Amino acid sequence: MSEKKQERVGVYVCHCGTNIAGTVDVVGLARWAGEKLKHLGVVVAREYKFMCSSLGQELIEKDIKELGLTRVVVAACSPHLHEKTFRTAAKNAGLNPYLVELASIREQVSWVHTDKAVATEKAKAVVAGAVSRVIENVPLEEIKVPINPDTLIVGGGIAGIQSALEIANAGFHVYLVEREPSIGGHMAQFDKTFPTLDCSACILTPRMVEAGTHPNITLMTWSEVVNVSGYVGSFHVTVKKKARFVNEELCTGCAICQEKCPKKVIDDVFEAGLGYRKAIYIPFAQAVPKFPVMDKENCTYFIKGTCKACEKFCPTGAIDFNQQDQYVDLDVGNIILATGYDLFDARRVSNYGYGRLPNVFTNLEFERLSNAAGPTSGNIVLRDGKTTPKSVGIIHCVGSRDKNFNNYCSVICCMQGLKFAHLVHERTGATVYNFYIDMRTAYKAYDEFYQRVLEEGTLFVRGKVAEVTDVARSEHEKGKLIIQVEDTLAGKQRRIPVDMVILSSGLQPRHDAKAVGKQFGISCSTDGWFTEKHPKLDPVATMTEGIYIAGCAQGPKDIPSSVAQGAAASARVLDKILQKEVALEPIKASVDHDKCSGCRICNGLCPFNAIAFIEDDQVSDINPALCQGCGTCVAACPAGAISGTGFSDEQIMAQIDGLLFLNLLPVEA
Amino acid sequence: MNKYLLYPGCSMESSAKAYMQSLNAILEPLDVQLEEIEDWNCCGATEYLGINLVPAYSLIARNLALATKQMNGTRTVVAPCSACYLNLAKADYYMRERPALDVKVNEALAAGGLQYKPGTLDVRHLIDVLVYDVGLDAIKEKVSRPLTGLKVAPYMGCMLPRPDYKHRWSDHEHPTELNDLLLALGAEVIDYPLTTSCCGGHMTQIGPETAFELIRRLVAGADERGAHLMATVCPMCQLNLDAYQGEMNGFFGTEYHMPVLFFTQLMGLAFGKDPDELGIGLELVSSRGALANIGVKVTQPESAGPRRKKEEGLPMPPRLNKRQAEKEAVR
Amino acid sequence: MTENFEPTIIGFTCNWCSYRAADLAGTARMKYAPNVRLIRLMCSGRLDPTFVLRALASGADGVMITGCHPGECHYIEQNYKALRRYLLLKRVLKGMGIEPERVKLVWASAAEGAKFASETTAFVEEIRKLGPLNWGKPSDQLPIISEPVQHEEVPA
Amino acid sequence: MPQMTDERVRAGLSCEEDLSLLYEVSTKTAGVSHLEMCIQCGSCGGSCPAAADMDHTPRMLFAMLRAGMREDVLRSNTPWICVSCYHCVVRCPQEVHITDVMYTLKGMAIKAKLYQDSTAPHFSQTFVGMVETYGRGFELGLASRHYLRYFPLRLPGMAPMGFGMITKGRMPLVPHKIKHMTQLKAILKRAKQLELTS
Repeated sequence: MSEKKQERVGVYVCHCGTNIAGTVDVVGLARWAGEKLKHLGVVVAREYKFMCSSLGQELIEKDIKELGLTRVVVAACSPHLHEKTFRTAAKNAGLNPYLVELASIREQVSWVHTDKAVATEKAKAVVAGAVSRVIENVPLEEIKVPINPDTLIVGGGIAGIQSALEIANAGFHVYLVEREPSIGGHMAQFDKTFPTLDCSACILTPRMVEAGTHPNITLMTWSEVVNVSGYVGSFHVTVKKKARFVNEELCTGCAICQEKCPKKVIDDVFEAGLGYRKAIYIPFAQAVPKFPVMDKENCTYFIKGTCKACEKFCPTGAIDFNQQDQYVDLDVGNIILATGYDLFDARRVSNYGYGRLPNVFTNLEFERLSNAAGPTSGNIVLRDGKTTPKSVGIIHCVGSRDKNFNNYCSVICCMQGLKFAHLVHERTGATVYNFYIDMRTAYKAYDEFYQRVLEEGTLFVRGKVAEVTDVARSEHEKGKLIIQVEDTLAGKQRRIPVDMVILSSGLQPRHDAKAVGKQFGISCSTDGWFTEKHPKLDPVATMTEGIYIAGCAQGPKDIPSSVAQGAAASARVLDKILQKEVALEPIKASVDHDKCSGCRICNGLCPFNAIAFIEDDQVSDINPALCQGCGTCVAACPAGAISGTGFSDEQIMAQIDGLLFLNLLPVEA
Repeated sequence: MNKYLLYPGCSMESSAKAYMQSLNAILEPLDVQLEEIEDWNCCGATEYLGINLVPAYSLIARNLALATKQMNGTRTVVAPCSACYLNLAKADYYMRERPALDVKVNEALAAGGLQYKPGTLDVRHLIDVLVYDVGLDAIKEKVSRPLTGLKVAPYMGCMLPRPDYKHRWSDHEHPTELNDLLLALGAEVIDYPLTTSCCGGHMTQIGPETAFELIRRLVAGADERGAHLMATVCPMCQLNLDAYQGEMNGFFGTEYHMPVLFFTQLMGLAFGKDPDELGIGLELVSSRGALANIGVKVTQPESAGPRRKKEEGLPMPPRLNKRQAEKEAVR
Repeated sequence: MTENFEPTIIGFTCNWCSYRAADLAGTARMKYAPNVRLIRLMCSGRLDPTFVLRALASGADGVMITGCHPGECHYIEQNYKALRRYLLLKRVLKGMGIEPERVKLVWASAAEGAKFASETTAFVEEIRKLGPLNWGKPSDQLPIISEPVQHEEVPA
Repeated sequence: MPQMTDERVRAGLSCEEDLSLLYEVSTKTAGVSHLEMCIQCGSCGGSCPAAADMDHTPRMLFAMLRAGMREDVLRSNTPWICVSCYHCVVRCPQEVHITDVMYTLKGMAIKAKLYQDSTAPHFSQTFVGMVETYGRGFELGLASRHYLRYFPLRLPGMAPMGFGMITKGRMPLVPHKIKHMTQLKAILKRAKQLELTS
């Protein structure tokens, strides 16, 4: 232990009303610390009703000034609650805030134990641990890095568009990168939006146009981010602009090429596989930008070497078969990921027959089916393309809330099911059944919509559908799809014949979400959604400074929430931009070059690529701005050359000794 | 040469001896060697489990324990009976999932001087090894008398594709293994959505009315879809559908005549074997009429392909093979 | 004698998951055995095996290492490194003649206060059964992991 | 042991009274039953090919287990109607080992002498009897004993079938006995003394 340092430590025990004092003998604890921990340098130990109150803080500040404390230990609640409070107090009193330690004797002692004697003993150990640790603390300064005012937004769905507009309108530049030929995302495919049933396109397209024409927004569609380096304030990003084979300078978006193209292809992106497009195509009428793209795999010219119909008919000569992919380098200060979701593949639930039974549709297929701009111009018909269904069954939770597939609730399906029910009623007058496990309509005006659909006469069956089959057991089942389900409220198995089945396929993370996360240095939950910094208090930030998430990339959510998150993420970015520079927690690792043997073991360990090997000196070095302070390299360095501020070996070893200090003491009666 | 340990199961020597005969007949051409487990005992079917847990699993485990003694060159036990296959696989699986069970069962085995470490053996069903080890191509090669024109309803039954602890099958509800095999034999496989519906299991013995209805669904389904006969992979299924079909007809006043053969018998026929050698004729619902179709040159049969791929109308997504999907799955 | 033996256990927690799980157990007033004293690390990946040895050497009877579930690490994948070191550490301990069971790895997300509490109580009981730590002589046979590891397998 | 109950116990939290039956059934089931995870979605009752003949759907049975309605559960014919087709098992979103729970309930019902007048228990026991005497199944013995006792009227209807089976040699008249019957007996004797606990 290190008395030699002659630190002057103050220990402050909080009663937290009776929260702590109820189970821990706080007075005794303070007295004990004052006497038994003298040798560690404790010069004063006090207890007080509420340390976090202004009076409590003043008490500490006063001691720092008058008793010349060089270290402070506050035995109170979890550091996650009040560490900042007491650090600020120390700062005000002129003591470096990182020389303050919190000993959690509420969450870890008084609230989880009952026996007062035992609890007090444990509290002593915890305090002793904190005291011996704080002595090893060193003064730290926050690290400041400048912020590049430009922002990269990945994903041009409604969340990404919203983020882009917020930042652009605030007067800062945005690069909006979208994988598909047009922005708009899933929302552009929908017909109506719940609960107000206003037309999706009507509310979305104005935003798309605004984003497409905004002076502060550089739109990069048919593009993907291929490389990311740097750190908050100064990221370097490489974007691949895939060849469109259309010269955007010359193209007017007249769509003649699309019209003349002889090659018809099933469109399984925008039309959800329910309709067709050409080999050169504009995904949909209101696409932004309006330029078409050529689908190389299906283009007759690229396959056979002849055709070029598009080129012949293009009035401006914009078709360019020799166009190559371009790589564009961008420098940005912040990044927002709004990469959205993939739809669960309903074929995996084989007992629902999607892919086997023609008249089983997915929710996205139905969106296109009911969309006036869709393949059937809004006519709700069976797979044969003409027959109107007389009865329709809507099945909820397909691939959601199911350990065999996705364990979580996809959030939107209940409301979507209600919306579908309404549309089917309105357009076909068919009988509609909704099969649900639980109706989840918790949001403004959502349950009212449920009521409305009930009024319209939709039939609700509480039960997870067991199977959809075309095997009739009786005459009235012949030629129908039979939905077999236990009506759990009636307690009976029912077989309900319908003409059409709609599966509410769940939302799931993008197939490449993990790879994207790794590329941007953020993590995914076990389900595969991007992990937010704090599930409640910091839902759009990530563990990586300068990288934010919005929309379904963070988890299933509806349009209002996606828009709100898009805006929220922008607010966080703007806050960073306006600060012009950012302060980073000084919990970092650093390499002592003299000790470093250049073994490079640490190089591969860092998930943030913060460790680089300096060939000239044959040593490894850590970029403090990239380092997130996890300390893995510190633990791994065989030469002990890497040390981590805030959590150094010395501090932790000292804390271990402190925690076990009691065991070394002679047992008292 | 593929070598396996064989757990025949009781019915293979009695009600399903046609299965055994036909199996023996196709081993040689397929270059498969089966070594019967010495002195194996009954797996308890679905009955023992319902009486007393530990004895039930000890009964099963004795066979596994015995098998481990013969593991020269192979650790795979093949069971031609779905119920046996499931029981053996289940014991192995649960003894691992539930250490408490492992301990108790081994304690019991010890009384007989035996022991079994879960995971030692790989329990698989006959059709599994034929399709995935021997392979459809190898089988195709051996076909000398394609079953052209024979309309077969592929019936997999319950206990084969479910619960499927080891994810061996292409699907739980609509597996393709039997279809593919029958197609390889040149048969015309009808679309048979009931392929994994239940045959009634032991209900034929204890709750006939329940069983008859299940049998009716299966037979009617095959009949309506124009099948000449049903192909099965399980003695219990065969027994229920074949032996009780008459009684079922009596019960409902129907007149179905749906022969039920083991897939091995059809393989034998395709390999040019003599029907008697394959135990054909042992079935109670005669397959004579159905088999008359074989060899008879019929005009190009109208495709039994599922009605999904319509030219006009709206396009459909392609079918999905879970086994493939799982391999390619990112997560 | 194990009746009145109260083991002392050092627990290493990750700042983002298990420490918050401990906080949650607190705010939910879940009761668990008082024998564990926690040390907060930024990440289970920070855990230097020597910390564990130091703890055992200075009087701890057991050490509990806790971190985010695999795939949920806030530093992306560092908890896997913790897992590897944990496995290695168990072999070393065995070699040193210490029961490897004295060290336990527990995944606990910030939401799993109940799990944290129950795992803690359970571990204390396991250590109580083992009795106080007395440093035996190194076992002569090659150190190996005695029991199969139940955790998610380590990615290559 | 079911995870949640398990944790409650370990964490020293109160374990509600009405969980005890659920807990008992869980413990007596071969694998990890996940019974406590049931969300009452009904995919089991919907899947069951024999649901029509059951007095309670499996789902309802599980609700009754939670409610601690021991008698009603063990009197239910549901476990005896179960055909072990495992449709419910693969479709259950909570991975409840439904079929195995049914086996457990059969066993409990027999012990508690609460099962209904179903012939199933007798069939099972006759079957088990055969196996314990010969080590192999003996269909003729089984069939004759069982039918004579329960379905004498069925015999005429079955005569052709029985006749066919026998003449075609598919129903041997003498049972096949395994060599080491003593060994099997010893194993089963020991096994019967072992109950599955915790």
